[in-house]
Parts: sequence; structure tokens; C-alpha cells
Amino acid sequence: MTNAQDYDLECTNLMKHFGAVRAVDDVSFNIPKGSFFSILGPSGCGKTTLMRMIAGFENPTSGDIRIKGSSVLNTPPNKRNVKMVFQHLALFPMMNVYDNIAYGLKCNGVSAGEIETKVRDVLERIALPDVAKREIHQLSGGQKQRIAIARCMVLDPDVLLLDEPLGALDLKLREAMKIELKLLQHQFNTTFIYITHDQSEALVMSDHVAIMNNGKFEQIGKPEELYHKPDTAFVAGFVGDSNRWNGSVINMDAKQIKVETDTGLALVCQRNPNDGLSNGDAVNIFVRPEFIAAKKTKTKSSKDTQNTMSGAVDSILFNGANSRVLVRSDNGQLIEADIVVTGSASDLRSGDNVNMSWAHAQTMCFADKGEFDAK
Amino acid sequence: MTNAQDYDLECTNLMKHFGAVRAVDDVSFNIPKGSFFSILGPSGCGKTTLMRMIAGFENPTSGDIRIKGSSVLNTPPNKRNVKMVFQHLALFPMMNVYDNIAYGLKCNGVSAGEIETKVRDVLERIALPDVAKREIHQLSGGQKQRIAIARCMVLDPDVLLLDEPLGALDLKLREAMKIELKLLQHQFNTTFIYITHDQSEALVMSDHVAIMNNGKFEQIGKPEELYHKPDTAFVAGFVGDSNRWNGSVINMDAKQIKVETDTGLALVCQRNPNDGLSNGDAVNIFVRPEFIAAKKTKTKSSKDTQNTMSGAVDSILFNGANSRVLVRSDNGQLIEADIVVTGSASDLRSGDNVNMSWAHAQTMCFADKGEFDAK
Amino acid sequence: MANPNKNPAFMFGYRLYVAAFFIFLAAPLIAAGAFAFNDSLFPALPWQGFTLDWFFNDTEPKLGMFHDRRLLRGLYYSFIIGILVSTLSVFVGTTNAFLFVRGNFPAKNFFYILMILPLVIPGVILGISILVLASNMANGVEDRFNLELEFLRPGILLVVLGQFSFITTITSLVITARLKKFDYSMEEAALNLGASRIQVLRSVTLPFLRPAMIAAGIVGFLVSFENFNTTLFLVGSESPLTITMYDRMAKVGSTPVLNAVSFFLIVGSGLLALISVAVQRDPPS
Amino acid sequence: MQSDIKRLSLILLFAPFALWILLLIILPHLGMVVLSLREKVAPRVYEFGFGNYIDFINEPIYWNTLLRTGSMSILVTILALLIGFPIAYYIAKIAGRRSRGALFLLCLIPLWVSDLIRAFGWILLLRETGVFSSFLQWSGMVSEPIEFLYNDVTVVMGLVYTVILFMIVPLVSTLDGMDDAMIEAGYNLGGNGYTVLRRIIVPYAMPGIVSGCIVVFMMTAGSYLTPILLGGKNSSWFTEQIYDQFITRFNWESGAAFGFLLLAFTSFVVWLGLKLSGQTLANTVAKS
Amino acid sequence: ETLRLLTWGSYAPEELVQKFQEKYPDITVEVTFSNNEEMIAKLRATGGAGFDLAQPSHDRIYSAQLEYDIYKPMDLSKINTSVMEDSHLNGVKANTTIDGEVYAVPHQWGTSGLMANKAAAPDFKGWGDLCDPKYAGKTSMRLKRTILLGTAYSMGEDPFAAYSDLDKYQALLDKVADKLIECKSNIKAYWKGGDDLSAMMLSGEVVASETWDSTAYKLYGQNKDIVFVPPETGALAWIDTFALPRKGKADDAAYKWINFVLEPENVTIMSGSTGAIAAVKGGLDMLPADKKEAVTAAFTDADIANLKFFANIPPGVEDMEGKTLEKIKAATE
Ligand SMILES: Nc1ncnc2c1ncn2[C@@H]1O[C@H](COP(=O)(O)OP(=O)(O)OP(=O)(O)O)[C@@H](O)[C@H]1O
Ligand SMILES: Nc1ncnc2c1ncn2[C@@H]1O[C@H](COP(=O)(O)OP(=O)(O)OP(=O)(O)O)[C@@H](O)[C@H]1O
Ligand SMILES: NCCCCNCCCN
Ligand SMILES: [Mg+2]
Ligand SMILES: [Mg+2]
Repeated sequence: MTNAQDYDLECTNLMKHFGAVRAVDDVSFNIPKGSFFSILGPSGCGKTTLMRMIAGFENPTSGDIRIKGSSVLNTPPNKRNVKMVFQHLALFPMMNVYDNIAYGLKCNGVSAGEIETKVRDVLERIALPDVAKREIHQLSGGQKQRIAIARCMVLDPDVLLLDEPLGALDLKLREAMKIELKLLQHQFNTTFIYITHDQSEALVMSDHVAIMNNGKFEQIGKPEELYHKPDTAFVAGFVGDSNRWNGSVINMDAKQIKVETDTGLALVCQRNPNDGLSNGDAVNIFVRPEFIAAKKTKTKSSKDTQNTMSGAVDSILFNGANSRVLVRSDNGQLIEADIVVTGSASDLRSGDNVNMSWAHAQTMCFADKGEFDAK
Repeated sequence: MTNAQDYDLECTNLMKHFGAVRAVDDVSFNIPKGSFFSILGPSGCGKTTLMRMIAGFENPTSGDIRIKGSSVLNTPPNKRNVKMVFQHLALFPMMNVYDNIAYGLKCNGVSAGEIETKVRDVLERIALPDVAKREIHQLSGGQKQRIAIARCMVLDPDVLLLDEPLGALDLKLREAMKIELKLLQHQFNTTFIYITHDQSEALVMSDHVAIMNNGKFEQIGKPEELYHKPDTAFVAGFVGDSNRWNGSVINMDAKQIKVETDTGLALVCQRNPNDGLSNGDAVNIFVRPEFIAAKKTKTKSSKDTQNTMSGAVDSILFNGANSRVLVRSDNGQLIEADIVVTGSASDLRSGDNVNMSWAHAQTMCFADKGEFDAK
Repeated sequence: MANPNKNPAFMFGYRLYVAAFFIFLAAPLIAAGAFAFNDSLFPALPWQGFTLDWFFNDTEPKLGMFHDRRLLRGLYYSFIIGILVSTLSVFVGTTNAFLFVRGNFPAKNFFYILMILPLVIPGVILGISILVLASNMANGVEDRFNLELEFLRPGILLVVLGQFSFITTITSLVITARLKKFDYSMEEAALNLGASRIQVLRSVTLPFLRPAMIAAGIVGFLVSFENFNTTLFLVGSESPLTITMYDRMAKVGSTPVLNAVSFFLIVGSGLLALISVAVQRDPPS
Repeated sequence: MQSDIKRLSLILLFAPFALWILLLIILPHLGMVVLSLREKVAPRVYEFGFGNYIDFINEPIYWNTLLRTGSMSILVTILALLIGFPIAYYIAKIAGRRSRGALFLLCLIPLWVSDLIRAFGWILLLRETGVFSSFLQWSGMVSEPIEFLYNDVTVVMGLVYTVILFMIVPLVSTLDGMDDAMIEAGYNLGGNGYTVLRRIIVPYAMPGIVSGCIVVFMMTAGSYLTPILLGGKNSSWFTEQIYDQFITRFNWESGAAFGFLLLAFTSFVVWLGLKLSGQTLANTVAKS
Repeated sequence: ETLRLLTWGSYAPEELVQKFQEKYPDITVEVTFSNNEEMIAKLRATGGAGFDLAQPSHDRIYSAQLEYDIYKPMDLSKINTSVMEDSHLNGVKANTTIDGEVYAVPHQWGTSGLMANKAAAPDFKGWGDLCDPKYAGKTSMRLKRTILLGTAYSMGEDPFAAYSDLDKYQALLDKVADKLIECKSNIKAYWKGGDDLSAMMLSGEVVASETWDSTAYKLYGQNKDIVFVPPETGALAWIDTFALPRKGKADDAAYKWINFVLEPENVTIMSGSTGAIAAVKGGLDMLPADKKEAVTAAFTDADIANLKFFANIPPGVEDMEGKTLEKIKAATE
């Protein structure tokens, strides 16, 4: 911990047990100053519990939490300089916008004049200079969101925690707020810790993302790393869409693994250095739809750095830029691939015979831990 | 109306005014037997009002509604063979699944034995044969959805109306139900009229989509037509993402239009036969992100069938298969283009200089009706 | 848990306070109930041993409540009055709920406040005002037409009307709250599925309201059963149980038989209250 | 046709409401006011006049009793709020899911037993030879029996006991609707326990507080048995005054005047309370 | 047919009711317990309906009838008046005759006076002693007109004589009120019904009280130290009567009940329950043994001779007394 000052928040071996439930199970991480850090995981994996410990609403069973280098375990919640945006915002309905934002300052005994200046200032910064006198129920969803952030930011926190703040918004607004949140974080240049179970939120906004599962962090990394170089089958399956096969290792070298899927397909996968696999091990294989090229049969051009497969188009899921083709492979499995539908004659049609190919390097392979058996 | 029997539903010049509000304003359309027809439009455009008129809960101000060829204007709602799935489903919580489904049959005086058979049968068809005795609150969101449909389908309706039935579901489930709804419609081979403001729902599921705005239908067509050949600027902007410029016509021939954008850019657009444009007219220009190729500057290969532009990467919105690059063009505008991020060295990085190019044919141009001025 | 104050000493004190409060709540009821089993002629210490005589014994001086004709008759009248009041007030409560949730008419807010008003008028005043009006009418009719309208004189009918006058506010509020939660589209769905208006009411709307109606009925019954202030002025020769007990206490002398009745009522009301809570509980959705 | 049906059903729904309010509330109260304006001049001879009200004003006993009833009712209301609020808060916010329901039920049980039985219970506990006094003597804390009954403190306690449930129920239901996150946000933004209580919890619970206070105040001012049975030789309650006018003095005219005065006085207090707290009857009492 | 009785607590013992119903199987008896004021108030509210037989005291009939017209005249021929003690019968008749019609006949009589626990208050003898600081906090009274009258006597006045001049009576009442207000601190509590008084006496919470003699006789049965004390200025005597409410519907049954309870063996049962003496010839002897013992322990012949019968209340007095009582009740020490 030599240059602890570079981290706004450090958690070490943090645990929280509720009776037999290990809600948070030995989690350690450091968040550098001014970064946007997301925690992404399925419902019930312990995200909220982790955040509540940081805010001081739960006491850890063991482990330490350090803010700006000093432990806050014995600091009560109202003395921690960590502010929180709640899932349903928790704006105070009996106060107007001004009073909501001024609340924290009043609690800190700031003078009325200074409060006035600060509130005006933060309202400017969130681009809502005129709403000070409004009641909360007179705001739109997106405006409420921004007020909830302003209410925290006016206190100049070391860390801002956000617990699925977009969960309650409708689709369009959620899309818009994603971008906005990222801009606000730039604006304030404060460390944001953002909880979500929506991967696109985490991927789009964050500098770093931690993938959480069953109380543990499975992987921490940049969004691209998680997407392209997942450490575990769970991460590969949870982040982004993919086609998945179960299979077993036929043979392997330092760089590649040959596997045979349960459906009898032979595939070559990229080797992940620390995968701990050996011949015969059960594996999960993942391939992202956007890396699968589905071409009409006449164009046959497979290189030997690629896995290939042939089949017939089952259906086109037209969705503009996000359109997909569902191909029924010759052994009956449905495979999804991204396509661009241009509206011209060259587009794929239902029934077309196609060849699918994708690079060995885009074929990911992990020890099978049974996570996908239920499906 | 010679072969009216081919249409399950015909609406002619339908109007509904609430005081000064023209909720539905002169709408006409015919829906062929057995098709999946969606009405897509922004909130408040009159979708629900239109549907409620078809179901009989509102009386049209003027116009006619014909079901299987005969007008139903004087038929009370409980006598129309048009069934409806409500946004919040409106399942009866005081009855179990069986009774919910049997309800309509009982109202029709069907014999107990026949009811039994029909309910079993429809439960089979929605693949929930074992839930008959369950209470409503014991069902998952997706199961409720299917029961709500079964409750209508057991009555063998001429038309099934669905008013944003996925609106209340969470993201993951909504994705799954999209596919499922389409399958169910195939199953029952009944005409579905589906209301939504979520374009991806409409595009993925429908045979035909009507785009509604301000009480009027702007365009009716297949999903691809709407996406690739929108009739109006509104449709182009509402369906799918796009980059948009405002500009004016410099000159034009039968196939192409030359325009100059307000930012000084010269672009060539595909000509839409009935656009009614003439030189000097103000226009909106749209280009979809997936048709813009953004390449690092060294690869320069513009053909003269393409518009081009150069700029520098502002930021990468990494979102797995749906990643985008934001390019700041040389004249300062932000342009969005789809990219595939592979995680390899060839990926674009913030700051890279890029050339963007897209086909003239993918550049859409419409008379400017002021719809986008507010933005 | 919404209290971040994890100070254990504070929480301990808080819990202690809550416990003390519930002891405070229970104390007089326990006292009133417990002395029913004291084998003594007076509801007082010292404890003379356990007995069930005050329930079941059939001879004076320890006449048990189940053999005390007057108490039983009071119980009977209370029961009749309670049933009438709760039926009537659930009926009007239901129409009121529809009126205020579904209806659209001028000055609706004003009428709504009128509906709440009886709840905050002191019971004594409700009693005397109804007594005064009824007597005036009866006297007027008697003077003018020499006709005796006996139903306008203190008696069961006036007691029922007096209790009904404020219990209806309670039932209206309970049923209105439930009807407000009703998703109107459920009725449209039923219509859409082919039901007629009457069928919709019978098969969807009323069943949805049923838990609230039952609960309101029970609450109405219990409030009627225990009412004293309003009843006092309206009672004729058919006294319900509270009045009988009061007369017994104030004019005859209390024996533990009154404790036995109390015990019986505490247990009975407790059970009814439990039922009303149970029927109102919605299944988790 | 559609609108005819609508109008008809509106009328059908309005009829029971109108009959109820008109025949059982409005007319009786008008009748009471009219009666109160009759002065008795000789046996069976009456005249219109304000005599009954003038008597009230001229007789300090009467208005003292009314003021006493009013001020003690306010005291009882305040005490019920102070005692009940922590309990309601505990039930709504601190108790676990399951114990919450049970505690709430426990709160309600005394509600279903008549005033009479509750007062009877207190008498058994508090009288000089009652359970408390005996217990204190037995435990050696006192040597002489102590009389706890027949004083104002006992009356106030008994009244608080009788009405506190009507304070707790609306409080629990408003506090229940309060998102826990709101309290946490209060702390998170730097508030201490006191600020959170004063600036967030109490303002949020205001409709429930006001609703509880109105009902409790009205019930207290209108209560009869508890002050009569537990009260001492100095305690008189205005309802008793009314009862006496009607029953022991056979003076319906002045009884009616007293009734009207009680109603007017308590309504005034409630109106004042609503004004001061900025609430309305419709968003408080109607909501709980 | 139902006989609806409006009477004092204990004036309709269950044993007697059962016996009556056995004798007249087609009559059911319903009893409402009440007191003088409430009887009048109830009948006033019902206009004399709702009850078939009432039992107000002899002094409470005349003015109530004049003012509210709640009773109907009695048909003396249907009553076995021959068993009645003539002095009582004539007294009641004199008190309750209006326009030549008789409105009541006597049932039982007794006195209002004092009760003391001899062990704790051996020298208790007059109304005034209730206010003796010696017994501070240990005495009780009922805040009704009896104590006003008693206190007036103890102050050497004759309240009944003052009835004829209401101004004079008001002055007297004011004096009495002052005295009783001063006395307030000496009183433990005002009793309201026979029950709380019994409990206070038996438990020793009070040692002396104003009382009905019947209550005292009952307590004597439990504790021989508790005796009725006729005040030295004379006990106040009352006669509870039978009267027919104006709109009673079961007059025959009412007459049957009257005659029934005047039968000697029933008198004993009744007196056993009430502690009061039946207004029949030899009523004293028909008391059950313990009650009779209590009476003889309490009364000397001189006391009997010194009885002060309640006089009819003239119109207006009820109001004056009521106000005085309110004043006392509301006064703070
Ligand atoms: N106070 C508590 N007592 C007992 N168990 C708890 C408590 N709080 C949380 N848990 C359990 O701990 C686990 C983690 O809960 P947590 O709320 O942190 O999940 P989450 O990741 O925030 O889920 P979501 O995305 O649904 O909000 C869950 O199994 C939950 O049931
Ligand atoms: N009963 C009514 N009275 C008055 N105006 C109404 C009524 N119903 C709808 N409107 C108005 O008609 C317009 C269309 O409403 P409608 O509910 O049909 O929109 P929608 O397209 O279904 O919107 P959403 O997507 O939000 O459900 C809106 O402006 C609405 O305010
Ligand atoms: N002032 C007259 C009192 C009459 C009393 N009757 C007493 C009956 C008591 N059991
Ligand atoms: Mg959570
Ligand atoms: Mg809609």
C-alpha cells in the first residue's frame, strides 16, 4: 500500500455473511481516482450488499474498507464522504428540488449564502438551472435522476455509489441516461461505482468492470478485456451474446485446443494460458455472433485458421443494425450470427444454404463448471 | 371491397377526437388473414385509442371498422369476436389459471365438458399443460403472458389485439418473449395486432408494421421496407438509429440528389421517387451507423458511388457486438458508426484518424418538416 | 432494517420500550380476563383459587355467564345489532366506494369529506342528534295525527341507525381503498371475453372486493359490538351487551361474571380480528 | 343511451350515500341546533332564543369543563403521538418481516374490546386494593396501599391507552409506505439521527401524524366511559356534562346546545391543527 | 307476551323472575336496570313507550308527569292494595295524584343515610362527619340530591320546608355547595352505584359513606362491623313505587307482577335481594333474618320516628339542584 493515495477506494478481503448466506465472499479491489467502475452481476449476487458496506449501512463480517487511504470501518454512515444514488433515487418528496440538494449542506452546517451558491452551481452543471423551485413530482424521470446525482455531488464526495439507478426508467430514457451519466462523471471527475445487472450499461460507461457472481468477483478488467478475453465460462456467458457448445478436449498445445462438441463437431479454440485444462476435460465453448460470417454457399473461402460449419437459414431476425440470422446447422443446432441487412437482393433469405466460418482466435474455451447445465 | 373476406380487419377513415385532441386522425388500413401486424409509434400518438376502438371500448368519432367484412360499429364490446391482451395482462387474480381461461367460454354458455377439453387443449398449445390448477400469483412473468394469450385464443377470435404486452417485463424476459410471441402467432395462425413503442419488438416480430405519429399512420410496410425505404423523415428517424444532417438541395436528377448540409458538407443521396423535392428545399439527411465504414486513414479507397468524410475517433462506445465509434469529423460534428471490436491491435482507438465512407444508395433524404428542430 | 444506528445499547433500550408498551397494552385485558377464574365473589385480590364457575355454574350467587339470562340476552341483542349494522354498512360502503372511485359528479371532493365526517363526530353527539330528530318526528306525528311511530323511539332500530351512521364511514374507507387498487382493465378484459355488465360485476369486480367487504363487515361488527357512547342514548328496552354490563357494573355490582364476559369477548374479538386480517392479506404478486 | 345508463347508475349509487348523510348526519345535527335554540320558559312551554348558549357563557363551570376537556384531549393527543410514534416506527421499519405482522395484530387486539372492559381492567389493576398496589406492598416497596385511581393522571393514562391504537395504525401505514432508502439517503448525505428524524421521517409521516391526531383528539374529546370510570372527584368531562343535561336534568335543550358546542369547539381545534400543519382532511383521515 | 321492567338494580332477582314465569308461562320478563333520573330520561325519550312497568321513587313522579306526560293512571282495582301498609299507600297516593288520578303505588321503602365501619370509625353519627378531617381520604358520598339534603339538615336547615320559596332554597343550596366543596378534599371518591361503594367499604378503602340503607344491610352480611348509621338529624326516607309508563303495552302483566311481588313469600325473596323493606303490612318482619338483624342493629325507635320523607320535587328544583351538583363536581379544592 505504498501509494495508497492514488486509490479513492480499497476493499480488502471483504466478507459479509447473513446467517448461512455468503452475500459477499472475500472480495478485494482498488479503484483509482476519478474512474468509472462498474460491478456487473446477476440478481442476488451480492452487489447491493457490497455497496451498502461501503456506504456504511452494513458492517462487514470481516475485511477492510479504506477511503482515500484510511479505514472507515468505524466511521458511521453519515460521516463517510461516500455518497450514494439509490435505485429508486430516494429523493425527499416533501422537499422541493432546492431543499433536496441543500439537505446535505445544511446537515454539514454550511452557511445559507454558501448553500445558495453551491446549489445554483450544481444545477448549472447538470444543465437544469431552472428547476430549483419545482416539487419532485413535477420532474421527469431523467430530471429526477440528475437531481439525485446533484444532491450527492454538491457535497463533493470522494466516491459516488450508484445502485442500478437506471433500473426504474423506461427503455428510451435508459439509453439516453447511459451517455449522460458518463458525461456527468467526466464533468465532476469523481470516482463513480456503478452497480448493474445490465451488461450494456456496464460496458458502455465504465473504465473498469468487475464481474460478480455468488458473492465473489470473477474478473476485473476493461470492458473489452472482459468481452474478448473472459477468464471464466461464467464471464464469457454473462457478458455479451454467444453461441455455446458443450464438448471435451481432444488434444491441445500451448496455443490451441482441439475439442469435440457433444453434437459431434470438431472445433479449434484459442488457448487461454491459465485454463488448467487437460485432455478429455469437459469444456464450454463460446463464439460471439458477430464473429461468425454466414455466407451463401457459392462463396466458399475457408482458411485453415477458421472453424467452419454449413447449414440453412432458419429465419432472419430483422432488427435494423442489430439484425441476426438463425442458421440451422446440418446437425440440427441453431446458430446465431450477426448480419447486415441492406434491403438489397444480396441479403440472406430464409432457406438459403450458407457456410458459416469464424476464426480459431475467436473461439473461446473454458473448463465446464456446470454453470450451464440447467439451461 | 370485392374480396373483403380476405381481410380480418378493415378500418376506413377512422377518427377519434377527445375534445380538441385528435387522438386518432383519419386512419385507414386492412389487415390480411393470419398476419402479424404491429403499430409502432411514440407515446401518446394514439395507438391505444385505436385499439380500444377496435375492441369496442371507445366509439369512433367517424369512420368504419369491419371485422371479417361486416361493420362492428353497433356491436357492444362483449359481442365482438376481437380479443385483447392488456398491457398489465388483467388476469383475474381471484381465479386460478383454469378459471381464467374458462371464463370467456363460460360467458358464452359452453358446456362444462367442452370447456375442459378446450382449456386443456390451449394449455398444451402454449406449452404449459400443468399449470391449470395454479393461482395467478404462482406464475412467472412469462407464464402469465402466455396465459393471457391463451385466455383469448381459447375463444378462437378473428383478431387478437395486444397492447404493449411486454412493457411490464424486465429486459431479459422481454427479449425471450419477443421470439415466443412470434411462435405463438404461427401456432394459432390468427391475426395479431400488436402495439408497441419499442421498434425492435415491432421489427423482429411483424409481417407488417404501421408507423403512427400524431394520430396518423405515416407508413405501412414490411419491417425491412420501413428501415431501408422510409417514406418520411419521421419514419427514418424513428425506426433504427441514424446520423442526421439538416441541409438543402443543390441539384437533383431522377435518381440522385446533391445536397449541402448546414455544416457545409456536400453529400449525394438516393432519390425517393415521390419526395416532391425541388432545388433549394430544406431537407433532413439520414445515414444508418452500420452503413458507415470507418477505416484508419492509411486505407483510403473511396469509390465515386460513396460519400466520404474524414475525422478523428472521439470515443469508442464498447458494447460487444453492438459497439459504436464516435468520430469527430473535421468540421466538428459527431458521427456514429458501427464497428466490430475484436480485441486485437487492428481495433480503432480514441484519437485515431479515420476515413468514413458510405454508399450514395444508403443516404436517405427527405423534405424537412421541422420534426427535428426541437432537438 | 432502516436504522443505521447500530448502537446496541440504544437498540436494547428501544426494544425494552417496545416490550413495555405491549405489556401496557395487554395489562388491563389480562387483568379483566384473569379474574374470571378467581373463585371469589368479587373481582379483586386475593386470589382464592381457580374456578370455571363464572362461566358454567348455574346457581346463584356464582351464576356463570352461560346461565345468566340477562347477559345472554345482551349478547343476543349485540349480535343482532352487529349483524344488521355490518350488513347495512357494508352495503352502503360498497355503493359509496363505487360512487367515489368510479363516479364523476360535481363537488365530488366536498361529498367525499362529508363521507369522512361521521368518523370524527363524537359518538355522544351522533347519539343525541339522532335521538332528538327521531323524537321530534315521533312527537310531531303523535301530536298531529295521534299516531304512534314506535320505530322512532329508542330501540333496536335507532341503535342500528346510530351505529350505522359512523360505521359506514369505516366500511366505505376500507372498501374504497380496495376498489382503488382494482385494475379497471380487468373489467374491460372480462367484457372483451364476452361477459355482460352484470356478469362482470358478479364474476370479477365483486369477487375482487370480497376480502375488503368481509374485513369491513368484521370491523363493522366489532365496532358495533363494543360501541357504548352512541348506543347509550338510543337504547330502548333491548340493551346490547355493553350497556347491560355497564348497568350491571354501575347499578347492581360487579361479580367476576363480568370478567368472564370480558374474557369471552377478548378471545372472540381476537379471533374475529385475526380472520379479518387473514382475509385481507393479498397473495404475493 | 350509454350516457343514460351512466347517469342512472350514478343516481342509484348516490341515493344510499345521500340518504345516509342527509337523514343520519345533516338533519339530526340541524335538529340538534334547532332544539338548542329553544328556551324553556315554563313546563311544556318553549320559546326561540339563545338562552341555552347564554347560560353556557354565563356559567364558568360549563366552559371551564369544555376548556378542560379540550386541553386534556390535546394533552392526550400529544402523549399518544409521543408514545405511539416510536412504536409505529418500530413496527413499520425495524421489526422483521414476520414479527411486523404479529406486532401489528397485537396492537389491534385491545381495539376490539369495548371501552368498558378496558376501563374495568384498569380499575382492577389500579384501585387501592388492586393488583398494583398489592404488588408494591408485597414487594416491600411501599408499606401502605396506594390509590392510583380517581385522579387526572390516571384519566389521561386511561385515555391514552384507549386511543393510542388510532394513532399507531395510520402512522404505521404511512411509515410503511416510506422507502427505507429515504432514511438511508438522509444519513448518507450527512444527517445524524436527529436531523433525519426531524427533516425526513417526521415530514414524510405528516399526513399520518395529522390523521392520527385528528381521530385521537376527536375520540378523546368525545369519550365518556374512561373519564367517568377512572376519573376522580375533580374530573369532569364535557360529554358527562351533556349526558347530565339529557339524563339527570332532562334538559334536552341545553344538552343539545352543549352537543353543538362540543362539536363546534373540537371542529375548530381540528381546523386549526390542519391549518397549522398545512394538511387537509382529505389527504389525511381519508387516506388511512 | 313480554313484561318490560324498568327498575333498580337488584329489584328483579332472577329467582323471583323465574318463579313468576313459572306461574305465568305466557309472560316473559325483561329487565332494564336504571335509577330515578335515567328512568325519567328514558321515558321522556320514548314518550312513555318501551317499558311496561317502572319503579321511580315517590318524590320523582309528580313533576315528571306534569312536564313530560310519561305515565298513565293506575287502576287500583287491579292491585291488591289491602296488603299494603296504609301509611305508605296513602303517602304515595297523596304525592302522585294529578287531576284525581293516582299514578303510583308503593313497593318498598328504605332510607338514605350513612354507613360506617365501626372498627375504624366508631363515633360516626352525622352527615357532617363525612367532612371530619379525622377521616380524611376515607369517606365517600354519591353526588346526587340526597347529599345536598342531608348536608342541609346537618347545617340545621330544613330543605323541604324551603321548597316553597325557591330563592330561599337557592340560598340554602349555595351554602350547602360551599360546605361540600370545602369537604371535597376529605372525600376519597364519589361513588356512582352500589357496587363501587360496596367494594370500597369491604376493602377498607373508605371507612364511612353516605349510602342507601339496603347497601349497608347487604354489607353487614359480609362484615358485621359495617353498619347503617341513621344520621342524628334523621335518615331520609324514600319509597320506591310502581308506575305504568304511558305507552306500556302489557298492563295486565304489570299488575300481575305487582301483585305477585307483594305476596308474602315473594316479599322475603325480594327484600333479600334489595335489602329494602316492603311497603306491606308487617314488611319488616318479612325481611330475611340477616337483613332484619341489620335493621334492628341500625335503627332505634327514635330513629324511626325521626325519618324525613323525601318531599315532592316542585318544578324548577331539579334544575337548581342539578346546577349545584355540577358546581361541586367541577370545583377544584
Ligand atoms: N439483510 C439481509 N438478510 C439476509 N440475507 C440478505 C440480506 N440482504 C441481502 N441478503 C442476501 O444476500 C444476497 C445478496 O443480496 P444483494 O441484495 O446484495 O444482491 P444484489 O446483487 O444487489 O441483487 P439485485 O441485482 O437483485 O439487487 C441475496 O441472496 C440476499 O437474499
Ligand atoms: N379518455 C381520453 N380523454 C381525453 N384524451 C385522451 C383520452 N384517452 C387518450 N387521450 C389522449 O389521446 C392521445 C392518444 O392517447 P393513447 O393512449 O391512444 O396513446 P398511446 O399511443 O397508446 O400512448 P402510450 O404509448 O403512452 O400508451 C393522447 O394525447 C391522450 O392524452
Ligand atoms: N332519592 C331516592 C333514592 C331511592 C333509592 N332506591 C334505592 C334502591 C337501591 N338498591
Ligand atoms: Mg441490489
Ligand atoms: Mg397506450
